[in-house]
Amino acid sequence: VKDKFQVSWTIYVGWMPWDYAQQKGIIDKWAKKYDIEIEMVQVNDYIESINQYTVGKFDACMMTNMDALTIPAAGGVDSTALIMGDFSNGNDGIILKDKKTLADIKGQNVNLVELSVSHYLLARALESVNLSEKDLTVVNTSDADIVSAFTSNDVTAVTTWNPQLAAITSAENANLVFDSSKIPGEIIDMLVVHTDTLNDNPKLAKALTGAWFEVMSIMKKGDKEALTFMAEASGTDLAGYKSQLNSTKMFYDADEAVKFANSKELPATMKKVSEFSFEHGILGDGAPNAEFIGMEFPGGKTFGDPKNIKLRFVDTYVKMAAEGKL
Amino acid sequence: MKRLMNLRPSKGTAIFLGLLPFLLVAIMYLFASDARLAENPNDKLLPALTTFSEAIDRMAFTPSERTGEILFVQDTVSSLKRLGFGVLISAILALLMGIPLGLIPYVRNGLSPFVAAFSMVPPLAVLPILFIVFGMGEIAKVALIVIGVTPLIVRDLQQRVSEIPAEQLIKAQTLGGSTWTIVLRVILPQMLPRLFDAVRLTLGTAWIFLISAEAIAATEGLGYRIFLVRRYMSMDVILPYVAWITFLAFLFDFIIKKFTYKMFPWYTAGKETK
Amino acid sequence: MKRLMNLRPSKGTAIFLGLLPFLLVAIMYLFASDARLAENPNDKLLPALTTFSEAIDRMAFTPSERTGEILFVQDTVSSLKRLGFGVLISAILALLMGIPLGLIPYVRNGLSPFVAAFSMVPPLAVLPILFIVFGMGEIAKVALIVIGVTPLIVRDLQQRVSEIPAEQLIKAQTLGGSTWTIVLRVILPQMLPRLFDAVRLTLGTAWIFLISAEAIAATEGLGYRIFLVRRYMSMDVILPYVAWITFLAFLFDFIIKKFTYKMFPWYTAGKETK
Amino acid sequence: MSLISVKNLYKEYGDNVVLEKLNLEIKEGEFCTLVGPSGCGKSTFLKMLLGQETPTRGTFLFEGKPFPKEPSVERGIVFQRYSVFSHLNVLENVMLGIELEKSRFFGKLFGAKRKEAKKIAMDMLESVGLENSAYKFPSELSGGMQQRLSIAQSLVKKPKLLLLDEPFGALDPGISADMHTLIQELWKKNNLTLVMVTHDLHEGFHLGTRLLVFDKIRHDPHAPDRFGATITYDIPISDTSETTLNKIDKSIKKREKNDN
Amino acid sequence: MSLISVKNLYKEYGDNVVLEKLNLEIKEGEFCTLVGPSGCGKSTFLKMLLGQETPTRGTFLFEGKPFPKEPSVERGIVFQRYSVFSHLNVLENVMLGIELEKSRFFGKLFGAKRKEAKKIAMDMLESVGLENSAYKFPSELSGGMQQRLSIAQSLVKKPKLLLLDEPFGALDPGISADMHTLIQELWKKNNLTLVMVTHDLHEGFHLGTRLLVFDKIRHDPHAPDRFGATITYDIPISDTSETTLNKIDKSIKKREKNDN
Ligand SMILES: Nc1ncnc2c1ncn2[C@@H]1O[C@H](COP(=O)(O)OP(=O)(O)OP(=O)(O)O)[C@@H](O)[C@H]1O
Ligand SMILES: Nc1ncnc2c1ncn2[C@@H]1O[C@H](COP(=O)(O)OP(=O)(O)OP(=O)(O)O)[C@@H](O)[C@H]1O
Ligand SMILES: [Mg+2]
Ligand SMILES: [Mg+2]
Repeated sequence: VKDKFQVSWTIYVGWMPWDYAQQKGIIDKWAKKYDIEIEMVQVNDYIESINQYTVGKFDACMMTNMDALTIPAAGGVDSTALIMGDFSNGNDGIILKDKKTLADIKGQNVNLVELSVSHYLLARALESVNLSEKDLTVVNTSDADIVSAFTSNDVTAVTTWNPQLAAITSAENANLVFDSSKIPGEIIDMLVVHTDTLNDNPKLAKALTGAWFEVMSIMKKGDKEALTFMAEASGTDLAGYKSQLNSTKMFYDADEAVKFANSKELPATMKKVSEFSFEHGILGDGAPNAEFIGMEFPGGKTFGDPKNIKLRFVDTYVKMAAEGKL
Repeated sequence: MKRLMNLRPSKGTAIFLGLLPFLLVAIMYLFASDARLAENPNDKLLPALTTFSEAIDRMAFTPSERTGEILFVQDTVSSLKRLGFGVLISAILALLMGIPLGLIPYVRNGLSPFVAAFSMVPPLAVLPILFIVFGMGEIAKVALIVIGVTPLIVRDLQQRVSEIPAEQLIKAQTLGGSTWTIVLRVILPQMLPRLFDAVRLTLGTAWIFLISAEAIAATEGLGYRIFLVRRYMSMDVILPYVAWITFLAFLFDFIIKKFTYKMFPWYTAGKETK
Repeated sequence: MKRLMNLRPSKGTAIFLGLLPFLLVAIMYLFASDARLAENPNDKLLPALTTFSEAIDRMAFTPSERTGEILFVQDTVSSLKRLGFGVLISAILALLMGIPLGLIPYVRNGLSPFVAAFSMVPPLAVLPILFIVFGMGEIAKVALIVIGVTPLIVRDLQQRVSEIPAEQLIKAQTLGGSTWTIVLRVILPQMLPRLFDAVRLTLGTAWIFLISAEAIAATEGLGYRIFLVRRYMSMDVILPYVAWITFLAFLFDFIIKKFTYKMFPWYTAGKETK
Repeated sequence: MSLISVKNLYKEYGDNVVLEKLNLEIKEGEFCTLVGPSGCGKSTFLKMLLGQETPTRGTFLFEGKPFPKEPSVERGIVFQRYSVFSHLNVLENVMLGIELEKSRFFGKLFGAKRKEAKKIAMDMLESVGLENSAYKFPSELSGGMQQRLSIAQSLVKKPKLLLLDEPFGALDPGISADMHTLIQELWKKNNLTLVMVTHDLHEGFHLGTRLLVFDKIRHDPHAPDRFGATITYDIPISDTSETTLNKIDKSIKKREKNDN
Repeated sequence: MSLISVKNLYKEYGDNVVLEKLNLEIKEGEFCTLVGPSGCGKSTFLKMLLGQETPTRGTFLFEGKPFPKEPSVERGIVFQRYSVFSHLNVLENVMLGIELEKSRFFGKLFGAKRKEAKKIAMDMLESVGLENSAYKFPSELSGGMQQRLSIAQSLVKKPKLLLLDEPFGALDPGISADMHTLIQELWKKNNLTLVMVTHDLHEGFHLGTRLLVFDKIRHDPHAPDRFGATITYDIPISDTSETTLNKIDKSIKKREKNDN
C-alpha cells in the first residue's frame, strides 16, 4: 500500500483531458478526496512512456489496446485497462499520394511506425481488398517526421494517426483511402495500471476514474476554454483540436464506457490484435501461438491461456462512476 | 598578376564577401518560398516572411493563453538551464577524471581502456536504461548531456595532461611538490584553459543531446517546442527556433573563446596566431 | 615511498587493472539482472545471459523467416555502407573546402563566417527541409551524416592549413610553385594525415547521425533494428547491438590510427610520443 | 649595373616607422651580412627583398626594374626554421624545386624527366654533404642538416639572389662553424649574390665581403616607434679591425638594453 | 666524504648497454662539466643523479647513502627547455619552490608568509638579473632569460647538487657567453656542487673545475649497442691545454661520424 503515484501520459487527442485535469487541479481534488497523491508525468516519446511503465517506473500509463498487449503484457507485467476512454473513429488512416483507391497501394513503399497501431490498421485494410503485407514494403518512419516525409517525392503512401494525419490530408495530392472509422472500436485508447498496484490501492483507481469523468462532463458541454486549453497544449488551435475530436469516439458518459467494456466485440477485437501481433513476432520470443498471453474481460470471459493472464479489462470503476458512487 | 594565395581583399570587400553567402541563402529562400506558395498557398514547408513574423509574435511577444507565460522565453530558459548544468557537470567530471588519467600510471592503466570503450557507446541507443537510472525528470535530460559529452572532454584532457613536458613534472618534484600539490599548482592551472577550449568544441554535441532529450521527455524547452510542432510541420515556428539555437551556439562559442583569451593570457601566447 | 605519479604498474598488473572495470560492470549487470528476473521472470530490461545468447543466435545465425536473410549481417552491411559513404563524402568535401578556406584569403573572407554559422545549425531540427532536398531514401541518410560531420572536418582542416608555417609557403613560391601546384604538392599531402585524424575524431558524431537517420526512416540497419525492437523493449537485442556498435567504433578508430601511422611516417615523427 | 638598388626607402607599419631613408646598392657576387639590434627591421628588409612586403616609399629596384611584388624563383630564401617540407624526404625536398618548374600542372615529374631531376638533386645534395641522407625525412635530421637541406633546396633553382635570415641561429656552436665553411664554399662555387641576416656579430665579421649594420640614429624616448632604423655602417670586411667590431658590438648592445 | 660516489656502475636498457664500469667520486663544491658524443649516455647519467632512472648494477651513493629513487629537493635540475611553468609569471615561478615546501596541502601561501616568500624570490631574481621582468610570463622572455629563470627556480631551494643538461644549447652564442659568467658567479656565491652536460667542448673547458668525458672504449661494429660508454678523461681544468682539447675534440667527432 502506498499513497504516492505516478501516471505517465503522452500528447494525443484522447489523452489531453488528463493534462487539463492535472493543470486545473481536478486530479489533485480527487486525489485529496481519497487521501493520496497523484503526479501526471508528460512523456513525449510514446514508446518510452510505455517502456518506463513496463519496467515499473510508473504506476499507470496511457496506451492503446495493442501496445498494452505487446509491451507490458508480453513482457510479463500483469496490467489492467482501467478506463477505455475512447476509440479511434477516423483518427488513424492510410493516405496515398495521387492514387485514389486503397487497392493502388499494391507494390508501393508504405511509410509508417512499424509494429504500431498504424501497422495493424494497414493489415486490416489490406484484408479488406484481399492483399497482404507481402504485396508492399513497409518502411519504418518515426511519427514525428512522417508529415515532412510525405512532402518528399520518395514517399507515396503513409499510414499514421492524428494530428499528423490531418496535416498530411491537407496536402493537395493526398487521398485518404482508408481510416479507422471502417474498423470502429478496434483501436482503443486506454489508461493502464499495474494489476498488483490496482488490487492493493483501489483508491488510485477511484480517484483517476472520478477525475476523468469530471473532465468528460466539461468536454461534453463543449466548454470552449477547456478545449482551447487542450488544443494549445497539443500544439494546435481550437479548430484543429475539434477536428481531431470529430474522428475520435469519446465516451463522455460513463454508461457508454461500461457498455463498450462489456460488448462482445471487445474480445473479438483483442483476438485479432493478438493474432496480428503473433504473426509479427511481437508477442514475445517464447510465444508458441496467438493464445499464449491470456486476457480477461468483464464478466469472467477470457481469451488465450487462462494460466498466463497478463492483460485484464475491467469495468468495476467505470461502473462506479456511472452509478455516481465515487 | 599576383598568385591567388597572395591576394588579400580590403577590409570593406572582406565584410561584403562575408555577408554575401548569407544574402544568397536569404534570396534563394525567398524565391523558393514564393514558388511553393504560388502553387499551394497553404504550403507549410517554406513559409513567407509575414508568416514568420506572425509566428514570432505569437511565440515571443504574446503570453500563452494556457499558462500566461511567454513560450519562447520559457523554452529558452529551460533549455539553457539544462545545457548549462549538463556542461558544467561534464566539465567538473572531466577534470576529476582527465587529470588522474593523464598523470597517474595506475589510474591510466586501470581506467583508460574503459573510458575509451565507454566513449564509443551511442547514448541514444541505450535511452531506456538511462531513463530507468535517472528517472524522467530534469536529471535525465542533464544526464544525457553529461553522458554524451563527458567522455569526449575526458579523453581530450587526458591527452593534454600526458603532453605536459616530462621536464616540467620533474622540475616540480625537485621543487618539493607532492603528487597532490603538483596537480594543484602545475597541472590544474594549465588544464583550465584547455578545458574551456574542450567545452567549446563539444558544445555542438551537447546541443544535439539536449534536443534529443527534450524530444523524449520534457514539457518545455527549445527542443521540445520543435518536437511538438514538427507533427504539424509548422516551419514558421521551427525555422526561427533553429535560427535562434544557431545564434545561441555561435554566441557561446564566441563568449567562451573571448573569456579564455582574457583569463589565460599565457595560454594564447603559446599558440600560433596568424 | 615514491610519489603516486612515479609509481608504474608491471605489465601483468596493467592488463589486470585494464580489465577490472569491465569485469566489475559485467558482475554488476549480472546481479542487477538476477534481482529483476527474480521478481518478474519475463522482465525485459536486463535479460539473463541465456536470453542474450538466444537473441544473438536468432539475429546472427538463423536466417529470418520473412526474408531468408540473416538480419544482423544485413543490418551491419547497410549501416556500414551508409556510414562509409557519408564519411567518404564528408572527407572529400572537407578537403575541397578546407584547403581553399585555410589558404586563400578571398575564399576565407567570403565563406568562413558562413561555414562557422552553418556548422552550428542542429541538422535534426531541419529534417523536413533535408527530406525535400534529398528525398527519403539512402541518399537522405548519407546526407544527414554528411551535413552533420562535414562542417566539423572543414573547420579543423581550415585551422590546420592556416597553421602551416608561412615560411613553407614562401619557400614553395621561391621554388616556382603556383597557388595550384603548392596546393597539390605542399598543402594536400600535409593535410591527408590530418584528414584521417579528423575523420577518426568525428566518427562518433557520424555514428550518432547514422543512428538518428535510421531511426527516422529505414528498412534495415543497426539503428533501425534498435529503434524497432525498442517498441517491445527487447533489450536482449538492443544490448548486443550496442556492444557491436561500440566494438565497431573502437575497431575503426584503431584501424584508422594504425593506417595513418603506417602511411605517413613523417606525420607521427613530429608528434609528441610518451 | 647593381643587382639591387635602394634609394631613400621607407617602411612603415601604421604609425610604426621601421626603416627610414635607406640607401644601398648591392652588386652581383657580393656576400653581404646584415646585423643590428633586435627589432630594428632586418627581417623586414629581407622580406622586401623577397617580395613578401612592399616598401612604403622610395625607389626599390632589382636589376634596374621594380621589385617583383611576390616571391619568385630569382630570389631564394633560407629561414631559421620551418623552411623544409616535413612530408617529403631529403631528395624529394630538393627535387620539388625542379618539379614545380617543369610540371606546371601536376608539380610532379615522371619517367625519364624524373630521373634527370633526381640526378640534379643528388648532385646538389652531395655539394651540401647530405648524399647519405637522401631518403631520410627532415624529422630524422639534425638542425644543421635541415639547414643544409634548405640551402640545397634554394640553390637548385640557381637564384640570382640568395637571402638567409639567421640561418644558423638555432644551431649548436660547433655545428654552425661547419655551416660557415659550407656557405662560403657554395657562394664561391655558384657565383651567388648573398644577403644574410645574423644575430652574431662575429659571424657577420668573418663571413662575407661586406657588413651592413642597421640601427636607429634618431631616438624619441617617449615614442620609440617614431623613428626608423637605417644603415649606420656599410663596410667591406677587408677594412674591419677588432676595434671596429667592438664599437659596433657596444652600440648594438646598448640599443637592445634600452629597448627592454 | 664525497657527495656522490659511483662504483662499477652499469646502466642497460634491455640489450642496449648505455654505461659500463663507471667509477667516479664528486666532492662538495666541485663544478663538473660532462661532454661526449651524442647518445653516449650523458643525459642518462644525469637522470640517474636526479632519481628519474635507476642504475642496473653497481654502487651509487649520495652523501654515503643510496640515491633517493625519485626527484627530491636536494637535487635541482635545469633542462635545455620546458622547465619553467608557462602559466606562472616569473616571480610566481620562483615562489613556487617555496610555496610547495611551506604549504603541504594547498601548495600556495597567503598573507605574511606570501610576502616573505616574495621577498626571497625577488632577491633570487635580482641575482640572475631578472628583477625587471618579475611580472612577465615566460612566453614574453627570450630563451636566455628563460634559462636564467630556470636556474633561479632551482637555486631558491638551495640544492646540494645542481644538475644542468645542455642548459645553453638552444641559445644564441652571444647570449650563452653572458650565461657562462652568470653560472660561475652563482656557483661561487652559493657554494654549489654543479654537474653540467654540454655539447660544446669549449664551454666544457672554460667553465667549471673538472672535465669528464664519456665515451665508448670498446666498440663492436656489428652490434653498436653491445658495449656502453664509460669515463675516458677525468681532468681538472687547470691541467688542460689546447692540445688536450684538440685530442678530445677529435675523438668525439670521430665517434659521432661513425655512429651516423
Ligand atoms: N606584419 C607586421 N605588422 C606590423 N609590424 C610589424 C610587422 N612585421 C614586423 N613589424 C615590426 O617591425 C619591426 C621590425 O621587425 P623585424 O622582424 O624586421 O626585426 P628584426 O630586425 O628582424 O628583429 P630580430 O633580430 O628580433 O629578428 C618590429 O618593431 C616589428 O614589431
Ligand atoms: N627510456 C629509454 N629507453 C630505452 N633506451 C633509452 C632510454 N633513454 C635513453 N635511451 C638510450 O640510451 C642511450 C643514451 O641516451 P642519452 O639521452 O643519455 O644520450 P646523450 O649522451 O644525452 O645524448 P645527446 O648528446 O644527444 O643528448 C641512447 O642510445 C638512447 O637510445
Ligand atoms: Mg628577424
Ligand atoms: Mg642528452
